[in-house]
Amino acid sequence: MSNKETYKLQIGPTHPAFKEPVRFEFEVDGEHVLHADIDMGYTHRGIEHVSKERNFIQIIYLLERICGICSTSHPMAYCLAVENAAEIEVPARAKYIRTIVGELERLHSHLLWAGVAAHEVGFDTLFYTTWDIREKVMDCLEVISGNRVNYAMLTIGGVRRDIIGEVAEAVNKTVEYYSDLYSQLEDIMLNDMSLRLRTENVGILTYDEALKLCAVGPTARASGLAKDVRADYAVNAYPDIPWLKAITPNDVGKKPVGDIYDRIVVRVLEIKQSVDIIRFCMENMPGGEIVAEPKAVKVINQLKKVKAHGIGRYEGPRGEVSHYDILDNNECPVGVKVKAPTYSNIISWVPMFRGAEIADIPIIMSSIDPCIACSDRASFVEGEGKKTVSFGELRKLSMEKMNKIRRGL
Amino acid sequence: MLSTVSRIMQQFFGRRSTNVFPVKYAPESVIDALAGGDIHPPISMPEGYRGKLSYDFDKCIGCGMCLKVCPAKALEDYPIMDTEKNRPSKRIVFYRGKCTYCEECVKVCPVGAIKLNPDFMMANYEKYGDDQIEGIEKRREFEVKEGQ
Amino acid sequence: MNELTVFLIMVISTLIGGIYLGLLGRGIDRKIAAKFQSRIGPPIRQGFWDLKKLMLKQTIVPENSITWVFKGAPLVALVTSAMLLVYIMVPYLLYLTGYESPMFAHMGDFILVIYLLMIPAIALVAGGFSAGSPLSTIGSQREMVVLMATELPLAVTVIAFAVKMSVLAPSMPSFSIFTAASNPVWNGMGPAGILGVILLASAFLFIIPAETGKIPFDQAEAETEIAEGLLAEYSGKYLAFFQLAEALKSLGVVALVVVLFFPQGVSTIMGGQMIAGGINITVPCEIMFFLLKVSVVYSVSISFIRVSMARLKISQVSKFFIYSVSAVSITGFILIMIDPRIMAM
Amino acid sequence: MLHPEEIVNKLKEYIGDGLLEWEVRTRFDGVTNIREQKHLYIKLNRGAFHRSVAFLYKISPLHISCPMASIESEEAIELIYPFMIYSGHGDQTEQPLIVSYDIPKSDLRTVSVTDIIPGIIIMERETQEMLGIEVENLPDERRIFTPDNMEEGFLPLRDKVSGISEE
Repeated sequence: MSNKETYKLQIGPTHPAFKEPVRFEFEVDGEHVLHADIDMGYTHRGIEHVSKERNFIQIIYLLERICGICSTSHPMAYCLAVENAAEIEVPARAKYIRTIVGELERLHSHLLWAGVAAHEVGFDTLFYTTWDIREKVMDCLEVISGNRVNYAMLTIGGVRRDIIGEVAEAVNKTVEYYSDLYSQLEDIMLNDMSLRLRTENVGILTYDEALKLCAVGPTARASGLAKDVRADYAVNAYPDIPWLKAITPNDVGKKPVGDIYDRIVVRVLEIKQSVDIIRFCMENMPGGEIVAEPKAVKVINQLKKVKAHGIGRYEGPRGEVSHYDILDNNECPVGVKVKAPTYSNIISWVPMFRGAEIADIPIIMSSIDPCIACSDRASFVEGEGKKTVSFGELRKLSMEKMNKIRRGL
Repeated sequence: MLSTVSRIMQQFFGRRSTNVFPVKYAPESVIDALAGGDIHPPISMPEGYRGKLSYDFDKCIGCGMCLKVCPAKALEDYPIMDTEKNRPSKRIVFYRGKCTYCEECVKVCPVGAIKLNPDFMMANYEKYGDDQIEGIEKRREFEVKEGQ
Repeated sequence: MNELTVFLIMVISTLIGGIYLGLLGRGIDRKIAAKFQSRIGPPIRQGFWDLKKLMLKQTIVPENSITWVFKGAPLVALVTSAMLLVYIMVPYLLYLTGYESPMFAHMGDFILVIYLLMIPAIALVAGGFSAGSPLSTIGSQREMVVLMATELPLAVTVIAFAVKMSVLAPSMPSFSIFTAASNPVWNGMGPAGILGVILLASAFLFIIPAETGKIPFDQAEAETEIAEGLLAEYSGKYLAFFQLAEALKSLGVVALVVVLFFPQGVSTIMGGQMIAGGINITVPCEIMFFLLKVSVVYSVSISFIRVSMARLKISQVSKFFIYSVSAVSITGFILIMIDPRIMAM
Repeated sequence: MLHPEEIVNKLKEYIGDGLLEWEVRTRFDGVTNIREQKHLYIKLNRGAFHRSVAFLYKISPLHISCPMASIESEEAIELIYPFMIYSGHGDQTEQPLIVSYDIPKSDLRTVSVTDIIPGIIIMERETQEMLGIEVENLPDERRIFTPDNMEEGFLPLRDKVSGISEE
């Protein structure tokens, strides 16, 4: 054929490979992808706007629900931002507990990602295995916080629960479990033939592209860009850890290519790093208070008197979570700006899809560990038909409905 | 490759990780069928598990602190007349369907009238059904008394 | 007994038993895979329930499909799969029961088996193309590629068998399954030849999942890539037909491997008739032993391979079959050919 | 590695009056090994923004950390770009560099910096659709988070325009 006929392949918003709604439009020639286009915004919930109507304590739990997996990262960044603006000093012990919870979350997120990625390439056994292994850290988090997914551990100026006694023992046991299991896990994830066949030299993001497109997290590190908020920017207990550094494929003596295999390498090594950090924190945890001001209402009143800007950054499991909060002598912030790691990485998808095959689409898509819900968070909802219903109207409607039901009681 | 196979074999001969849904919560028809067989007890919840919310109507002093901190606005101010002192007394109604289990109201309550139980089975067909609203029965009793 | 009566009894019992065992096999396969994956898995009867449910469900035919192809393809697939099973099983059953008749000597031609293996796949492809959805079109293209890639090793194996049979039993038709069943391929062979047969068998270890569309060769359906691909538009009873066809075909392919590579029955191994309490129980024993062999091959080549690998890309599949598997089977073929005992004859 | 004051001085030399205000704030973190983290807040003239970003990018590649925050007042919208400088080196070198400038409401326009930092495109598209600020030279002007059939002039993050009542 002299003139090549291409056709458009729509994938999404709902597709078995996608855990969340996002729409891709691919220009496809046979099995080869020529061009990719991304359309988002299917899960808008208006969190940034809603935040402006809540007080500082309420926002923590609202932000926790931006994403189920990063349910410590978002409140962490938010608390850091507010503490930065109001210049609240966090007690030393709280810093360590924050670090431990954050690292447990990273452990759980990376294992979850490994399972999802394995499922995308049709390796269901690995999916079940990693999720089975992940149960242990979920149980540990349940013991610490009382819930498997939404930990509600953080508050402005510290943490809400201490890690002592039985809880500390549970954490130590989890650390032991993972250090025992690590070598087997590493062997499976890095040396399995069929997995390597699917991931090597697929979805390449070069160093320059990662730098220019502001990629974050394991995606950037797999391209050799040593960008890790934990190592770059002082938060929590991370400055205390002398050996902490951003992990790149160089650490296993491999030249970074920026393909999916490198992203697996980075994540697998980070599992080990997380375990080591938790062990370090458990051994070196100082005593003392866990929160600067335990009374929530007092905190709200204290923050009412602040007029400042605050930036909070934290390395979530998927990359840099960054919040920018504007406080203006009010019970509620005037502005809350949220950036989830996926938001920075969306644009990195475009070069990754270059030259890919259709079979590579799901694994490339999941290789940045996307969290669409994190990125979509603006402010209105699509109503029935073509009418657009604003958040306020929608709420009014639902309030009416609720009142109607209540009257019927 | 070898480690994958060894892990798979380990799983084949090892104990399976999944569990049958605890029979305690299954519909009655299923319980009857399984009564003679293998009944799995529910997995125990750790201490401090944040589950179903319960509210002690009599302990509540109506300070309204919980209203201030609840992120989901799952609590509603429901003032009722205190007949003994003849003045409106604030009592709270909780919509369990809206609750996010953050435990903030428990921490903030000065008299310990709110608790989170380890009960996690809360699925329901009705969003605002009677059993989804905590504190409504007392409120009803009160209304009936008032009516008389 | 009349030859025709025997033949009809065998065909009908094969069909009924095949449908039952095929669906049961699906259930067992899922249970074993679940065990490998450390979970409970669906009940073994799930295959029957699925089929029943699908038969009761509404059947939707897409608006822009070519209706008669779309509706006809599942039926063609089902009928040819059933034929394949009958075509493999009847000669073997005849061999097991020891019923000899000149009429059946030519039964079960390898070449026809290859064609019959192809037709359900082609029906799937036709159904996928006719559905008029881009995802099923991609699925159909992939199925074609897998189909073509597996042809060469399959053909090589069959020719190797024919050559071997012509040497082992010059008086019998070389391409017949009956011949292959009555003269196990391992007989009359030196070490080189045995190695050759082992190579052919290991090539078949990968041909079975490719023929039945299981991971790592389920590109045509690839749930996470193209959303069940060529089955994407099928629903209700047509999907049920495809499922049944697939169950029958899996059983047929596995039975083919058993017949070709492990045809030895109980009586051959024990060296005589099996008699218990004065009743000759050879035939039931033979059938039980055959089912045992089938389930072993089934669980190794379908269940185990499917849980221990990731799905390959379509380009890798074609390379894998055209280079690696073909090379293995051709080496096997050459080894059989240069085996001194064959050379001598 | 330049000190925040040095960055400001260099920038002042380059753009002169374009630099309106600047401030360095320090925060500390860590327990046994206390690190100081300097945050540099710069307020620019709208016209000087593009040139300044190009100049800063030459010092070290900028990383855009968070989408543009905004403060709305009676006659202007202040856009805040939280950049990070010296990122990707490891060893606690990263410095926040928060650049802001006012856009008068009578003339809601700004210039895209995608030619310098390609990764900022999604954030600029979001700013355009959410705040109604027209971004010039944007390579891709389609909506990203809001649907294409959304009514004109509905700006979700601008309360006073969208008419979303504060309860």
